[in-house]
Amino acid sequence: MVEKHKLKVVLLTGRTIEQGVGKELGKITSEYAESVSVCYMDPEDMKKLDIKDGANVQVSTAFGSVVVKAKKSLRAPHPGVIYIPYGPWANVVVDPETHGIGMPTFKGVPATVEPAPDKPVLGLSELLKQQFGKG
Amino acid sequence: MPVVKAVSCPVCGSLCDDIELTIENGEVVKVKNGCAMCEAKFLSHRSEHRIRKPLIRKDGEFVETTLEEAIRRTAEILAEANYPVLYGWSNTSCEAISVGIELAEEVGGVIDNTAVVCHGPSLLSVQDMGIPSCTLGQIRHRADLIIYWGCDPWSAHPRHIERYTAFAEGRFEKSAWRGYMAKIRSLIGLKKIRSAAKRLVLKEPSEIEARLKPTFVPSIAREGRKLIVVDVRRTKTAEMADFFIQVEPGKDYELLQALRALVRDQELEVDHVAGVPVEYLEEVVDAMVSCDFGALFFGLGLTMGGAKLRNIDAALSLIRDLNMRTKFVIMPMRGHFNVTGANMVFTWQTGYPYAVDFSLGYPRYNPGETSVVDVLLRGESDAALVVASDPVSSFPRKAAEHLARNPLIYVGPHMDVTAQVADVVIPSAFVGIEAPGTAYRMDHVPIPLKKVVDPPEGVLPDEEILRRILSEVRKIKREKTKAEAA
Amino acid sequence: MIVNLYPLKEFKLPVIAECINPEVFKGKSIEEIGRLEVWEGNKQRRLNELFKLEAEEAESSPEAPVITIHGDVSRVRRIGAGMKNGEIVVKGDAGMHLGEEMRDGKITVYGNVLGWAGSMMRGGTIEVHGNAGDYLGAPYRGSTEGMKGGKIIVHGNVGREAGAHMKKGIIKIYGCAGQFVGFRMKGGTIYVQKDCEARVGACMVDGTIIVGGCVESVLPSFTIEGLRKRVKIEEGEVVEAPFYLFTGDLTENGRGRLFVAKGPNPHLSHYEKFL
Amino acid sequence: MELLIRNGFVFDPINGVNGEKMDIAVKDGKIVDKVNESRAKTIDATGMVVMPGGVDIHSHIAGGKVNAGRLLRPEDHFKDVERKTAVTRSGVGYSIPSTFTTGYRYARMGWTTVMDPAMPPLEAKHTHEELSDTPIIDKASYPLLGDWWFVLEYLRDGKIEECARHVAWMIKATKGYAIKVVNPGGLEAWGYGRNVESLDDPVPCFGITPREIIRGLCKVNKLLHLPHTIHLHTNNLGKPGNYLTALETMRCVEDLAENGKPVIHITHCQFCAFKGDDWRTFQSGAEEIANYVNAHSHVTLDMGQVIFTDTTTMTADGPFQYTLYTLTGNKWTNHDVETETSAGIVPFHYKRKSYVHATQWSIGLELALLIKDPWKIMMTTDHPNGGPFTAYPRIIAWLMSRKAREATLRKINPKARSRSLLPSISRELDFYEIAIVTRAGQAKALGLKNKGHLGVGADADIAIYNFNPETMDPAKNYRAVRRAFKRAAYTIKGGQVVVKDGEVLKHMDGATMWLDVQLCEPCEIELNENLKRRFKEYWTVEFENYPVSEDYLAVSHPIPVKADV
Repeated sequence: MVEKHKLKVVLLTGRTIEQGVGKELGKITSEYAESVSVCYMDPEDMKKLDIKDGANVQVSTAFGSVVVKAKKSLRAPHPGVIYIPYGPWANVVVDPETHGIGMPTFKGVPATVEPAPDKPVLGLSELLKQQFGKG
Repeated sequence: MPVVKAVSCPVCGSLCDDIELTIENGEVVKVKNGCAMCEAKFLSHRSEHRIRKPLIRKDGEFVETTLEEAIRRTAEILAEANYPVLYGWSNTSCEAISVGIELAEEVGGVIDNTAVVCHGPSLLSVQDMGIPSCTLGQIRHRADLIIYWGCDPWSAHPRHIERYTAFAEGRFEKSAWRGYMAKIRSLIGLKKIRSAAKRLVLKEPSEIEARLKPTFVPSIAREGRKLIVVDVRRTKTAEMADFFIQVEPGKDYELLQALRALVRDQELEVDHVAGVPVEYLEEVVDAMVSCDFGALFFGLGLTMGGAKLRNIDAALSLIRDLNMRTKFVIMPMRGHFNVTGANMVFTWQTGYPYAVDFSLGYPRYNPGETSVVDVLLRGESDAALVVASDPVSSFPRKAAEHLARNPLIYVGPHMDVTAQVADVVIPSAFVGIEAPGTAYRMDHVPIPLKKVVDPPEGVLPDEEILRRILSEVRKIKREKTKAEAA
Repeated sequence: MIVNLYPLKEFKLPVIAECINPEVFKGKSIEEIGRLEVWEGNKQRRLNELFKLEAEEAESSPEAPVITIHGDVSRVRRIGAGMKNGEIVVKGDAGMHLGEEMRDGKITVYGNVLGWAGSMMRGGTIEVHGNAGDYLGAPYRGSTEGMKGGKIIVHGNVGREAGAHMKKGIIKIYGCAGQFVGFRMKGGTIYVQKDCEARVGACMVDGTIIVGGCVESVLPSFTIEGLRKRVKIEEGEVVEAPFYLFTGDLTENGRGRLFVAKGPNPHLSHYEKFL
Repeated sequence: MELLIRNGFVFDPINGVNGEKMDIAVKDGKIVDKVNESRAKTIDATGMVVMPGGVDIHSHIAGGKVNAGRLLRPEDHFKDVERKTAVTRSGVGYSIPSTFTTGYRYARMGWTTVMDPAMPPLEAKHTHEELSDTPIIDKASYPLLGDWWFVLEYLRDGKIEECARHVAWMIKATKGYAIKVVNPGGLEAWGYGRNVESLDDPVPCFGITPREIIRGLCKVNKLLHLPHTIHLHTNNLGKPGNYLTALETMRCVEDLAENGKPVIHITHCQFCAFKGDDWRTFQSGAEEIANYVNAHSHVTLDMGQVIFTDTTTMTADGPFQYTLYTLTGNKWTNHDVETETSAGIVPFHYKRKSYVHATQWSIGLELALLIKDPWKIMMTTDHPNGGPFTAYPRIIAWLMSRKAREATLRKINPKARSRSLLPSISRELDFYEIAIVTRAGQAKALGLKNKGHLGVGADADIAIYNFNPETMDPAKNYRAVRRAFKRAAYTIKGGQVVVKDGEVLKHMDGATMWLDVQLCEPCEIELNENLKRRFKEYWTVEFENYPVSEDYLAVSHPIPVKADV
């Protein structure tokens, strides 16, 4: 599974209580950005990549690539599964295909994770500028 | 200090209506009975991130403008559009949604609500199967078996368990809270005994385990309400459960169909389904068919991946099957506080719960074709009005891109992500804090929302803003007809 | 008569044009055809505002006109919807609901076609040389009235739920198929020459599904019945290969037949112990 | 605004007017003696039938259950659409039309007052939101009270007056119009997936029987002086042999009648007039029911006529709907409401060739024709249970024309045809009787003083149909009857012309009527304290969030009622 410090995983996105609180406080608060620009990982997977809690990682799928902070999952064990809270960061990498029902594939997207010590986690407005050229 | 009681919380689909707010100088200063999200929401109306003045993008930058100008611009964009999208609606009142539908009809647009990216697939399957369900009080009074599947109420609906299910006090079923506390205590005790045994007796660990086990009967055999959680991760809710089934990501459909076969007393020709041993499943099925009243709640874990809508098809079929044996109900855990209301108003006015296309002058519905994400992905729309929602933070990038590329109007209280890439931004009052209205709880019970404080000066409720846009659109259309006639 | 349609522009908005139907064109002059109503977004237009129309007399004059569309009409929906005779040829991609509720006649697409092609079809033939979208031959939302007859041939891949609720007729897919092929089908035949995503035949009650390639998995609610040396798809088309025969779906007390080629599916060999 | 309708054949049974050629004058939304002929707008109704606007005593048009039905059935809507016009909103049909379309379609047929018969109290706001979005027609709704825990407990304890006070509070809180009882006791039992099977079957956990509930609520109804009787959907509905339950139900309140006035309304009676032990031996029990009703005066009925079509069944009778689902395997929605009631929805196709369905069709018409006094039986389809209300013109034709009945009889299941009583019934209703079964009788049973007639002071709700009874015989020209009732020549609502030649001219709000039940004063506070105490135990919403405020009614029309308690 590990090839040059790159791990093949299944990406899930979803709700966390921190994201829930963050979105109610306001989307331009730092609480919100910090709550959703993260990626929860199984501790064993983090060991495989040799990264620590809070390290920057690059998550890539067939649809895009984004840098977020890796966080040790409290909901482990779930080896091979990573979890990014709903938000603009997750949206870069989810699968837009709706299979004719209107619902994109937000959960269960094949992805890779690799350490990205040199790449920054973009702030919200930088991310919007990068993705949409607006904001 | 005035205290307002019985306030409904405009956050999640549980719509707790027992919140007590303390108001001081026209501001909410204290929130009682609410969860963390509730507190954050009620305190956020004073946030510095509020939008206070309408904004229009000029040469790529926002400039402040008057409400009249912002509404005029909005109306022009919508009246000129050949295929506009009107999206959002789940965080506002039914009264505002009603005006939104009239506006969509007037401009011949596609109107869609956030169900499309949460429980839209559930609605599609309900349209195939129907849904045996009930109000939450029925579960509180009667359910002796509660299943949460692909949802984590502890994080997303924090008071759901205490108000409506396992830890609620009902007429025929009592709260399982005490049993749960006893379990926690015994687990802590068990840990202590274990470490003490290790230190003092120095026996083989397996021997200690063997001695300890018999006193801790598998809790699924225990009397009273039982809680089963099915999820891909061991969530907080899963930790409270009597029985936790960790399903392989994307394999819920197989698990549900296997349960159905077992409920029908059929044998399976496999040992494991979705990573779960079939013997475990048999135990779970026993608990299901032997309960007096079971309730299955499901979340986005079932709708957003894998078999998507057909996960729900299987879940609904499972409940149909179970009703041949006992009483069983099922309910989606609706996210936004009024997404159910949006579905309701859409349905009574147009016949369909979401993804309604008015471009031919009458309601048409076919998610996949008329749903907003697909319309955006195919690049068909030429303008968008977003009300009470934040699609740029919830849609896949490619869909959000098309929104941002075309004229985009945002109506809402906060400088949301969508607002930041919009062309016209109209600030609105917080529904349920600064404006009254009606919202529907996840079980379709309508709950009134209160106005407890005034909105900032000059900021109107969504309903009023939409009315003004609608009348401006009609004015523009009249002007145009006149000009054409002349 | 042959009527040639040339799109006048690259369509950005959805176009609803169920008037593109030999039955409707029949007996009309090219001017009259040009005046037929279509919708582009929320504006009503005439067919000749969107297409250049040309008529040519065919050598042998068939009863109903032949309509040929030259170019990309992937935004144009409901082409040939409800058609009862005649022929439509699309030289390019076609939009959603192609040949919906079609009763007879023929539609050929030399490109891809989007979702709901042949939805609720009763008869006639649709042949697609490229890929087809989701819900091929499937019913409208909430309805259980699937395909009741006719034939659909797709030479490329298809999306999800091909042949859902099918009662009669045949669907042949010479590429790969997405999830839920033959979902809740009650009769008829579906053939997938190549690979199939998971949940083939879910909740099927009757009918036949034949998969020549690899299936991701067979649902636990199917039971193995035996091995077959060959399977007949339709008159004159037989696939020679050992096939596992499963029946299901048990959850619906179904007796649908699911043939899965043995060769490409070694992961199913554990079923052989039940034979 | 003044209006003069000239020279029509007027059928106004409440005032004894039977087809006389006369003028009807309207001023400020009311019928008046005369108007200034030079100022008034004139409608020439020469050669046309003039009747009061239609009244429907039982039609599921709004609320949670109806909307769940709409949501359930996109395939019911997508081929029956209404395009937006300069004056009207768009919408869809067929069996469960969207709200705007519901209002327009009723108005097009000349109906102006419709009662929604099943409102779960907890979800009353929903019903009212939809009613307010149903244009043109006036309407009201009946709260479901037969399985409400308060009612079960008070009646069990013999506290009729306490019960009456709480029912009064509930009617006001829900802005309701009458006491609706559905499968009494059965809905509470359905909470655990069970049912009750006879009038004396005890309700699990409550120690009360259906008989006690029915009698108790009849007494409550009298104590409160409500304008309508209790509105009852019987136990065992939809089961072979249930005509006996229906007869027993009617008998069980015989002694409560006073002065020959009705005390009970048995709704959609067709569904509880089944004879036989099972579906094979199933047959009509209409004759027995009709004989009983002909001999007694304390009962009114409505038909619940079946139409051969694909429709959507929906009732508060959860266990019945479950049975229907197990019979058909169709989609099934169930919605139990805590402390109060339940609901179920199953799509259903009535087929001509089915013995049972064809017999059901026959039963409805047999009831209407065998019951001699038209004031006792009202025309309904229990919309959409027997079929959509848009089928009324066809039912009118069957009632008026033996020829129309025979035309349909020829096409139905032969066994059903041979057993049907219809061939032996020669009765053909005339326009006077049709006016009774479609408006006057319904208004009278509902106690609506200003509806269902054209006397001075009545609401100016008028329907004009293009059929000349002088030159045409409806029994022979039943197709013309159908056409006339399908598209009214004029519908006048509150003095305004809203429909002309079957086209809607105006989108306007209709009123929502509700009973402002006034109790003897001191008990109100006591009542509230009592309710508050039990609220947290029984419901999952707060006491003050429960009642429907008047803001929910687009046009609120309270009707004061003075109670005896």
